[in-house]
Amino acid sequence: MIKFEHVGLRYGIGPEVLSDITFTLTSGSFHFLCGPSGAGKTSLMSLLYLGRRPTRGTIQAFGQNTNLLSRTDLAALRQNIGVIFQDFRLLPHMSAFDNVALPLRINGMNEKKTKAHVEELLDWVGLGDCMHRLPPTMSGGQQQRIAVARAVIANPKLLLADEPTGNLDDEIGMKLMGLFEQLNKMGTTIVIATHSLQILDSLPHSRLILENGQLHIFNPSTSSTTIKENVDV
Amino acid sequence: MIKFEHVGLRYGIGPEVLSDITFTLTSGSFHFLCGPSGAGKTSLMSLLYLGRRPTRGTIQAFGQNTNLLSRTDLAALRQNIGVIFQDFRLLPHMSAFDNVALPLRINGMNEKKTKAHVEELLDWVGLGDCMHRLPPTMSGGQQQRIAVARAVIANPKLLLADEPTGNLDDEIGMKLMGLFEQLNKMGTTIVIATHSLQILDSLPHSRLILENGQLHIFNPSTSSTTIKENVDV
Amino acid sequence: MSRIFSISPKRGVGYDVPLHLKLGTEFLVLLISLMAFLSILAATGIVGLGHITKAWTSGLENSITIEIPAANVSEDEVQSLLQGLLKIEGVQKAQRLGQKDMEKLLSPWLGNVSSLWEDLPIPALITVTISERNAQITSKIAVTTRKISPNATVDAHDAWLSDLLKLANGLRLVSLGVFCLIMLVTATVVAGAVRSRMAIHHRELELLHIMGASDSYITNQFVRYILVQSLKGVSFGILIGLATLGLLSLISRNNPGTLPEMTLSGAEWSLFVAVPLLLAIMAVMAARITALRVLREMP
Amino acid sequence: MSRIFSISPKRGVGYDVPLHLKLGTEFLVLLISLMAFLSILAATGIVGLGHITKAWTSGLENSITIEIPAANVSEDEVQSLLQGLLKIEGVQKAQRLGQKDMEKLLSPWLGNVSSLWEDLPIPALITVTISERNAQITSKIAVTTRKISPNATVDAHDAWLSDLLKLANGLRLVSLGVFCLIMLVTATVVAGAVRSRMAIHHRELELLHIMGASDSYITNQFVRYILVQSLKGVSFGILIGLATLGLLSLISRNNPGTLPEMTLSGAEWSLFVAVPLLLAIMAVMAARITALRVLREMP
Ligand SMILES: Nc1ncnc2c1ncn2[C@@H]1O[C@H](COP(=O)(O)OP(=O)(O)OP(=O)(O)O)[C@@H](O)[C@H]1O
Ligand SMILES: Nc1ncnc2c1ncn2[C@@H]1O[C@H](COP(=O)(O)OP(=O)(O)OP(=O)(O)O)[C@@H](O)[C@H]1O
Ligand SMILES: [Mg+2]
Ligand SMILES: [Mg+2]
Repeated sequence: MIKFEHVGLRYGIGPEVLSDITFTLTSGSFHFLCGPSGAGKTSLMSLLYLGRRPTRGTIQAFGQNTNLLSRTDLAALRQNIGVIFQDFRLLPHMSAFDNVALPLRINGMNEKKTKAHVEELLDWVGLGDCMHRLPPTMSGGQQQRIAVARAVIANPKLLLADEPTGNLDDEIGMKLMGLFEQLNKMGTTIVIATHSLQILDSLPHSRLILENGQLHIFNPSTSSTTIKENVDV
Repeated sequence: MIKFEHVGLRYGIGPEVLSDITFTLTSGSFHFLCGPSGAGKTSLMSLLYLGRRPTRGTIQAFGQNTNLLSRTDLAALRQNIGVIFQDFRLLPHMSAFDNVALPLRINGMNEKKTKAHVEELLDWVGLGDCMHRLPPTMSGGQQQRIAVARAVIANPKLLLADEPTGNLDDEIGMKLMGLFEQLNKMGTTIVIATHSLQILDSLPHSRLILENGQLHIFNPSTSSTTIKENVDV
Repeated sequence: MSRIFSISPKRGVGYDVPLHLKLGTEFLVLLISLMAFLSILAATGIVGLGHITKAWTSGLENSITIEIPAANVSEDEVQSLLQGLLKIEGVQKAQRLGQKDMEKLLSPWLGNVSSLWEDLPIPALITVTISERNAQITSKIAVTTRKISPNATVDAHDAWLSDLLKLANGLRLVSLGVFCLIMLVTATVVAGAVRSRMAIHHRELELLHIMGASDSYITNQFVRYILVQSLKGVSFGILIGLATLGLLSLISRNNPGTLPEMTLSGAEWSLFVAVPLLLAIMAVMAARITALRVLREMP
Repeated sequence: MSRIFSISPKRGVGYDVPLHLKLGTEFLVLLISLMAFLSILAATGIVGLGHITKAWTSGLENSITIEIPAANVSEDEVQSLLQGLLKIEGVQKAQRLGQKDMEKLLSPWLGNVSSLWEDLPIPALITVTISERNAQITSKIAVTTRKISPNATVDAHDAWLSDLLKLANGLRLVSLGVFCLIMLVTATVVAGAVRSRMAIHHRELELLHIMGASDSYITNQFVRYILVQSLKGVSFGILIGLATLGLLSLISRNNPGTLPEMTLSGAEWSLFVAVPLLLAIMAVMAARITALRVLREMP
């Protein structure tokens, strides 16, 4: 599904934030992305959602070399990826409804179907009665749930979440993890960046651990010791 | 230090988010503020930092009835309060240094002293070598640390933190809690909104629990059962 | 607090990027209306000037006047000259001006004194109409005239006619230059506006981009915004243009003679719509090209 | 991506609110320079008009001319009239115009033909200089004149002088009105600009407010911004004003007589600085008042 080959990333003339990263995300897999603050989790995410080009190496997405694709093809690929940003990135001048509807509108879905979809999902995340409010008038957790809804509304093949439970209490947090599990069972590939030990410990998915620009993989279901290897998953 | 008397808050014509809240924060105390998403933690915070007027009831701050104070006096009171916002609220067009220096500049401190103070603090939070970068070019955790530095730089008498560790890994998170403890020992009154059970369990401070617009108090050091009372701390 | 600064959440406006909330929109509209007004002025200038020169030169352009001084007029000479002229290829007509014509020509100078007519020494005037003005014909006419009637002078209207046409065409060229300049300035300003709006909203653009919005989806937002503002501006411009024209025609009616009369034909009235529309199209194209160019730099 | 839209982090600019990054700043500067230019025009209009009327009326305002028709001139009569006039309180001088003076007055009409002088029937002209023009003195002069020399006519210059002064003062009043209007428009536009900038940056303002920034701290940011833009605009305005004046004086030097000459004294040149400065002060005051008023609605 996604394949990184000797990928490196630096910002401007700074040092390499990610260096020589090689791994494969198989279709339908579920991964946690961990690492200390500033390790490059968000940066790796931005490479995954094709929001940035690596400074070296190649990224294969959905079977295609992204270095060789046209802009139009890249846009089409991106429509298969849902992203929950660390800082939400809701559009503050648009209601919760319009924020969530955005990916469907970009995909060109008709307005009636869009309305039904969006209302159902907002109900599910518990925001059915404030969907016409603007994000800045809502609580941190409510904003995060809008961000989640926006990421999953278009049924993405790859779902990326950057600290999706940082502002949620445990109950909603676990419910959200349940949603992710469910989406994963239905075939969505999922990568979640988190430092919540509670979440990490409760789910037996493989962990991508970033440290000093290197990616290590730890698979709790096959081995209980923290073996860090620099090989493909 | 801060005294709420029958305080209520509603947004526009909506329902009361906070209703009939009465409590006292004594000088030098340390509190956690908990409650489910959307319970009103951030709203209560905004009353505490005098960023909003309650729709009913009175708030006494630093021994003065805030309803009766002039604008200039209120501004002076606010200079004694440091706030870490849930969404950081860094000024994106200003470097990390300038963001942190802002409270000192508002207080009228001279530029030389400001520089020394700010550099010391940024070093302490581990951002000594990126203080001239703009917030949007920094990682979530780095931004949060800038927000923390900005809140504590002016030695506030009251420090309010809204989910200050949401984007930090455990190590830095615990270091931050250590800073808060230290400031508290030096006399700063502290209120921290959090859902991190790890933090709540590790520190024996009293908890303010918001639920359905009501405030309940739970004091783990005097009682291990979750007795919820609606009385003064 | 938020009440004071409240911004109502309307989907009706329908921009994913909050362009409509920005300052500078009024200025953009103002500028475009000014540009529309000026471009209308320039265009009507070009057309109107054409009319005026045509009125001045009509009948003169393809005619040559030959004058035989009063002292030398002999009826035979005039007749043989007419014969000679008509033989030249390209000459359509050669006619002596009759008494009536002469009276008409001279009356402004001499008053309507036809009684004095017979006492005056009147020169003979011959008007030659040619099919097309070119150096060959005029020189042939001059040669023939000199042969038959050596005292006659040939007035080909060459000098002043060409001067006049040069002036008029110069002015039209200037108008055209101004017109093009207006288009260019408008395009530049619109491009600048789009560029800076894109810089201000780059977070939103980036988001749309990451969500898989194609370049044309994003570009359309800016194109629509510029289109709406342009149409607004252009409408104002047309109104100001019409008002100015009305004022001018009112002045020229009340003070006849002070302003050259300029009447536009039905088709030419469409300039008042076509020119501003062209301007709006220029603006939209500039917006589109700029937006695409900026987007192309995104990964 | 971020490279394209990069905004360099300069503390040098020193606004806590990113005012300097906003669109519309150029437009504000443009508008203020236009306003500065217009206000300079209006102010020099007021002063220059004063000069022109003074030049027209100087020497006439405090003088009255008495004419004894040529047929009736007798030397005795003139002398007794002069005596009578000098007795009137408020009359400073009464003088018969000598031959030289008359020649000077008449030569434009008659040519320099002093040889013909003696043959011409010349009226006697007496110039009376009064200390102050008021109805009492003029009527006393009229009475005295009628008594001594019944055929003489008294020209107090009253009618046309007052008409001229009325016109000039009317024009000056209009200029003053325009001047005030400019100030008002500038203040309104600046207030609007400040208000919308505050709306756009309300998150930042709220933050500063919560940090304990006093109203004057925040207001000063806007005042400084408006001050800088105003000074920029006003400088342009002064330059345009000087260029216009230079052009006008060039034209009037090359075509003497077409434009009324308008020379400004040293002190009046300071208008070119004082008026735009006043404008800038108005702008800053408008910014200050608006900002304070908006801030007052914060909790
Ligand atoms: N500016 C506002 N205008 C209108 N309603 C608001 C505004 N801010 C918050 N609310 C509403 O008030 C309620 C409490 O919000 P608040 O932000 O205080 O919750 P919270 O406890 O901080 O939640 P979280 O843990 O998700 O941050 C929510 O229902 C929210 O929608
Ligand atoms: N736009 C940018 N320009 C320059 N440097 C950047 C930019 N974004 C991130 N960085 C730097 O790259 C490094 C990795 O940042 P990144 O945001 O990927 O970390 P992270 O693992 O997501 O951290 P956190 O857990 O704190 O969110 C940091 O040192 C950060 O300062
Ligand atoms: Mg991150
Ligand atoms: Mg909150």
